[in-house]
Amino acid sequence: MSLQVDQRREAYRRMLAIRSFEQALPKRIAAGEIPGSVHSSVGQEATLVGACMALRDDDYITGTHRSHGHPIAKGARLAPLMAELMGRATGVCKGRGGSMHLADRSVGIIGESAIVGAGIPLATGAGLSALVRGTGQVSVAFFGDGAANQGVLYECLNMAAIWKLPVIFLCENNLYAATTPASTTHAQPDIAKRAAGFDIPGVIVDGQDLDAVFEATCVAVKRARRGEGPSLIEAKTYRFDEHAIGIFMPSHYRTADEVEHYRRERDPLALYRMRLLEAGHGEPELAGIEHSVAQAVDDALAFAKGSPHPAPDSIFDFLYSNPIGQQA
Amino acid sequence: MSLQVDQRREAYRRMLAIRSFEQALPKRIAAGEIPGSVHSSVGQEATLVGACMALRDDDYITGTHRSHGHPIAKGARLAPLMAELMGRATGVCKGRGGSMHLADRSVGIIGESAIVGAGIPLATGAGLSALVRGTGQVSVAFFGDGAANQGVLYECLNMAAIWKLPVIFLCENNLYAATTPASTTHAQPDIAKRAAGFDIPGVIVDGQDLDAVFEATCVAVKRARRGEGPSLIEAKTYRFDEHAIGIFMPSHYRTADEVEHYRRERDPLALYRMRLLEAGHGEPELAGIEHSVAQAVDDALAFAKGSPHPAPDSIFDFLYSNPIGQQA
Amino acid sequence: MAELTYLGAILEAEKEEMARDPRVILIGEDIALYSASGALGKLDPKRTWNAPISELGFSGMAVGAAMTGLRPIVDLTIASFVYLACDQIINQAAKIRFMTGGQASVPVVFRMSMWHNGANAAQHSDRPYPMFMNVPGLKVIAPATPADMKGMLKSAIRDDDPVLVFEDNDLWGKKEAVATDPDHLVPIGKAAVRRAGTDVTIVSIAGCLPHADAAVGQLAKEEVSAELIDVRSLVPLDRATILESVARTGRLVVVDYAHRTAGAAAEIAAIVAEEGFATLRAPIQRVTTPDVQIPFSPKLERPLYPNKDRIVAAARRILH
Amino acid sequence: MAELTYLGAILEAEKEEMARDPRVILIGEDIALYSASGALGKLDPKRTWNAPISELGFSGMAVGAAMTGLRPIVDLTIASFVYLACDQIINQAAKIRFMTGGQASVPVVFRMSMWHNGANAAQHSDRPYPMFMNVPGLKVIAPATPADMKGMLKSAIRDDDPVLVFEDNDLWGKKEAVATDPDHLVPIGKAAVRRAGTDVTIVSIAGCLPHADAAVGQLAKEEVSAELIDVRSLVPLDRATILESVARTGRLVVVDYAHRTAGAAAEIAAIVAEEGFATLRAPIQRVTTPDVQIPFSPKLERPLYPNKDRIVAAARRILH
Ligand SMILES: Cc1ncc(C[n+]2csc(CCOP(=O)(O)OP(=O)(O)O)c2C)c(N)n1
Ligand SMILES: Cc1ncc(C[n+]2csc(CCOP(=O)(O)OP(=O)(O)O)c2C)c(N)n1
Ligand SMILES: [Mg+2]
Ligand SMILES: [Mg+2]
Repeated sequence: MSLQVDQRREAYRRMLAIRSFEQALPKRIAAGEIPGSVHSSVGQEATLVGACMALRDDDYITGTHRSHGHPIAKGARLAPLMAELMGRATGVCKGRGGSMHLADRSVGIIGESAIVGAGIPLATGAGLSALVRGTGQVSVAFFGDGAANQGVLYECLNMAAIWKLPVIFLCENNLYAATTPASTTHAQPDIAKRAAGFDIPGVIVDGQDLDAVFEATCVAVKRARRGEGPSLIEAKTYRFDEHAIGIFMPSHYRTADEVEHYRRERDPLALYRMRLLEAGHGEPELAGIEHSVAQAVDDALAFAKGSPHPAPDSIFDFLYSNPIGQQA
Repeated sequence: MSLQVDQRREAYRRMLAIRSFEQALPKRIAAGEIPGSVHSSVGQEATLVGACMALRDDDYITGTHRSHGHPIAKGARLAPLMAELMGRATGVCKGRGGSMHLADRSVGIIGESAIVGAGIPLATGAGLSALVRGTGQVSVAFFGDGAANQGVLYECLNMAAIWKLPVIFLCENNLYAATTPASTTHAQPDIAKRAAGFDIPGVIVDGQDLDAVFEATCVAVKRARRGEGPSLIEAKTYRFDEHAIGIFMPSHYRTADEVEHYRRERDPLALYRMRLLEAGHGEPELAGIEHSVAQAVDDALAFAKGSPHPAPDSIFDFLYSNPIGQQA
Repeated sequence: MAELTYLGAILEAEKEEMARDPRVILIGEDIALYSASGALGKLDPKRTWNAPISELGFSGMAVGAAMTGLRPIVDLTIASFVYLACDQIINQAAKIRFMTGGQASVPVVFRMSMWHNGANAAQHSDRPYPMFMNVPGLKVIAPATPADMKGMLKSAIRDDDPVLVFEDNDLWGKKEAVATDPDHLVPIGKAAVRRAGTDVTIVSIAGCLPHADAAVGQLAKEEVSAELIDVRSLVPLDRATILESVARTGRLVVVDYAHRTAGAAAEIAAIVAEEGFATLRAPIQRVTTPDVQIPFSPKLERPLYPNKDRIVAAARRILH
Repeated sequence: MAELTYLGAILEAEKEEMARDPRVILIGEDIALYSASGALGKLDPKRTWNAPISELGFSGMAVGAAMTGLRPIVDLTIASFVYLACDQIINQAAKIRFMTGGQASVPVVFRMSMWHNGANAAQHSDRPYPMFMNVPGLKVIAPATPADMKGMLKSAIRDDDPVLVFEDNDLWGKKEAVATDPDHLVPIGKAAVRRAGTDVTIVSIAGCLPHADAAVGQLAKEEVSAELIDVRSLVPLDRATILESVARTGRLVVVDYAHRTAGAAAEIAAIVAEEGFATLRAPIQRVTTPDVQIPFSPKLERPLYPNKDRIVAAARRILH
């Protein structure tokens, strides 16, 4: 499987949208427009978009605290995401969720969980649900290398395997969990190797290579839709920014050289741009995409800033399906 | 490694003690002397004793709800165990623990947990403790095939591996978890294969063969004491009795033929007795052991029945290291 | 109407709701057992999932399935195992609707039974509903009769929010006539006044009902008219019924099998001390299980729980 | 004495106890960070265990280590992650001493911080101490000043029972003079009377202290003499100090950041409604966070918590 011409454009657009969206944030945080801190997916765009390009619009995904990249990769509109980051009533989660929880249900996201690992069973359950309802949908659980040490992953690998659920376990192995190198917390470096114990295919792909991630995901999706069960894909990737932005974060745990190397040699956007040029997409075409993405981010910022804050007396909204008479 | 002459006698004595202890219980339950229900280890004696014969007296173990076999295999006195089953003040847990919790600290047992899988981290932590204190002790976590599906096992395999903890993960795979066949809840039949993902040796042994279990455990213990880290041993064994005795338990989930086959062909006691005879232990010697074990069980029953119940006003004893002023 | 036990009511509720709504599925350990026994009738294998021992995993899966069109019932069997699933219940099920600004519903039911006087010791004898009462977003019920169990469990299955159902295994054998109309529901959030009275209000939680009822009978012999309220639902809690009763009687005894500190009885006492103080004529009495783990020895265990005598004694203390 | 922040007090307590007792070890995620920063001085690598993200596993390991000669401090970082470890804390740490008839001690400390007003949303903003108060066998503390934090954390580390330490990140920057004597302890189980008063008793829990203190100041301007009690320890709870105070003032306001239902404030209200009723002259007031999940939007979040104005208003309601 490889991407068609217009899919390639869309993939580039989504990767760029993630990058541009993320890069617009630090200034807004500094300006006090975005409260709290954010976790950026810069450096990991090819993994997110490569996987999502292999999905149908109605397929499900769950993400993580690093929650901006997944919805954009799945095709979400930027404005409600940005409004959410600014805590506005027009935000995708009505200002209740914020940076760690940009779950956009309209594109199939059923959770961006800030509890590390906790999105995995949600995605597995969505797979079970698709199977029971016979819809042919698949479900992808995105999770980090750190999350791979949560026991719940193994419980879910096992259940997905015995019940042949249409689930793809997609590990964004960016080599670090906050300040902790995976090399110090993983008995062996390849998370994909942990799949064999549950009789699940476990494959490793270059997470900086959009096509590689796309192809591996296509194989897994096909398998899942055929009723043959789950797969685990480990994408080796890298986070270019600090673990979080907007809160003090030490950086001693990795070398400046290492970061520099990835930024220079392994930038998924630069790599894909080169590939597109080689494939005959001309500079003007790419510049067009770049321009329209920049515009979309600007529009999103303007929409967000122009949106109202949620009303304090709406606080109990969405807690229950019907108000149960809570007291303020 | 193989057992010395007097170790062989001791191994036979302990296996027989488990068997005889367990077999004395149904009558006592029917007579109302033992409250609640019990989980018998009959059929699994070689796994328990084979593993424990490879341990030092001061090595640690944790067990399960099927909690009578572990302390006896580790060398515990029978009387306080039986008194505990009868809820007496002289019981090993002062009548507080009962059948699912026969943890005898005097032989190194730091927990018989009735929460399936929960003993695993306790044993892993005891291994960490031994490492920190530099005592050369090892720690064995006994757990069932059912428990092998609890995520905490994988968290502990990983931590034991990265920190090279002196821990042995010993799975008593008796093919069923209560009424559920492992074949329906395990993605592939060998739990030992799940170890590779954590770079830990995973070996399968015949759990009905005391020598096989002993030898595999010796290898793991040596590795652990040398500072080379954990091992996972899967002993394929079988439970001869129902999941629990003293409470209604359906038996539809396995065939009478299968049970009969194991009882007749794969009885660890019969197999070991034969092996002892072949090795030159004479009938009189074995009969002597058999007689003394029968006597020990009778003594334990008499001790238990003759012991007082705990006083109701002692209820707050042992809750905290010092009373904190609870109210009745 | 048909005679049903409390346990039979659970099965009947599940069977009816599964027949009514193809989105209802069942997941839990060893449940092949009761579906195999025919208790639920003939079922599509895709509707009952006999799970590995992976409470956190399958509880979370039920939440994910609930968000995507199913209405799962999770059978956690014994309440003491719920701690393994706490993260998915508290951080996910309870929070997702709110945190996503209403983008998702989580119509999931978690059932669990609480064991008493069976010599099961500390790891199989908990009554952990108080901790979930402190978690906004969850509903928590503890029906005490077969009719309520059937009607409220059915309401729970039809509810669009996560509902925790606490069952008292003391009551399993209890029998009564129960409505057979498959659309007969008992609403979540309404207490039941089991006996009307004027001198003292006795609020009973979950399986305490038979003891509280016996206590009311005993008090009647002593010419004391006790009003007996069975709360049935802990969240939402029917504050109005409790406050209205105390406004008439001026006296309150709360009876609960759970541990004392920060329990359901504490909440009810606090509500009345706050909103019903003007009408309160005597100290509130909590009759609960003391703050100690449940021992194996029946001689130690049995005296711990609320019973008729302790309830009567508490009422007497504030009547005279 | 030395000036220390609340956060500094935590590090100082750990550093002193680790120096004093070789059995004390530290385990948690990203802790290499603060040991690397030198905050704990030079440490044996066998004393700090930088853990994988495996909360259930390493919490249970700490319990196992505690039973076998160590005194682990588990840093769970943010309190909202404790649900993953609930099974080991509730079913093991709390029960093992009792269930084994005293054969084992479990000297383990679980530390966790509670976040407020940082726009962290529902999955990073819980204050789950109420649920653990309902579990016999645990001790639960929530110190509100640097001096108490240092002295009580040290007591917790030396305690032979499992202690849960709840830290309020609101207070991290708060500074005061703290005893430097490494053997200066603050006992667990004693409340502190922060201000003596005669008209109303204000009981403050955890990080509410600065707000309660400000409220007392405001009330003083209105000629109301409020007594301010900082409970510090939730289990054991210093009932005597609270009851004695209410016996003098006849009025009680309980202030707590945790959710309202079945919370710590409910327990304190219930105790007073039960044992202090005779001296109570007005309805008890709970000033708590309402039963709603914590939203991301600061505009929604900030008004939820108890503050000076809400405390003063509650006091006024029962004074006039
Ligand atoms: C259960 C839980 N434990 C700890 C944390 C704190 N925490 C937030 S992100 C993070 C690191 C996660 O690492 P990884 O899974 O590799 O994802 P990445 O941040 O690298 O994308 C940690 C420890 C948390 N949010 N949830
Ligand atoms: C966490 C938890 N879940 C469920 C149970 C109920 N239960 C008790 S024993 C058991 C089966 C355990 O199977 P396995 O681990 O294979 O041990 P075995 O009984 O075969 O020795 C189950 C499900 C429990 N005690 N704890
Ligand atoms: Mg990572
Ligand atoms: Mg088994």
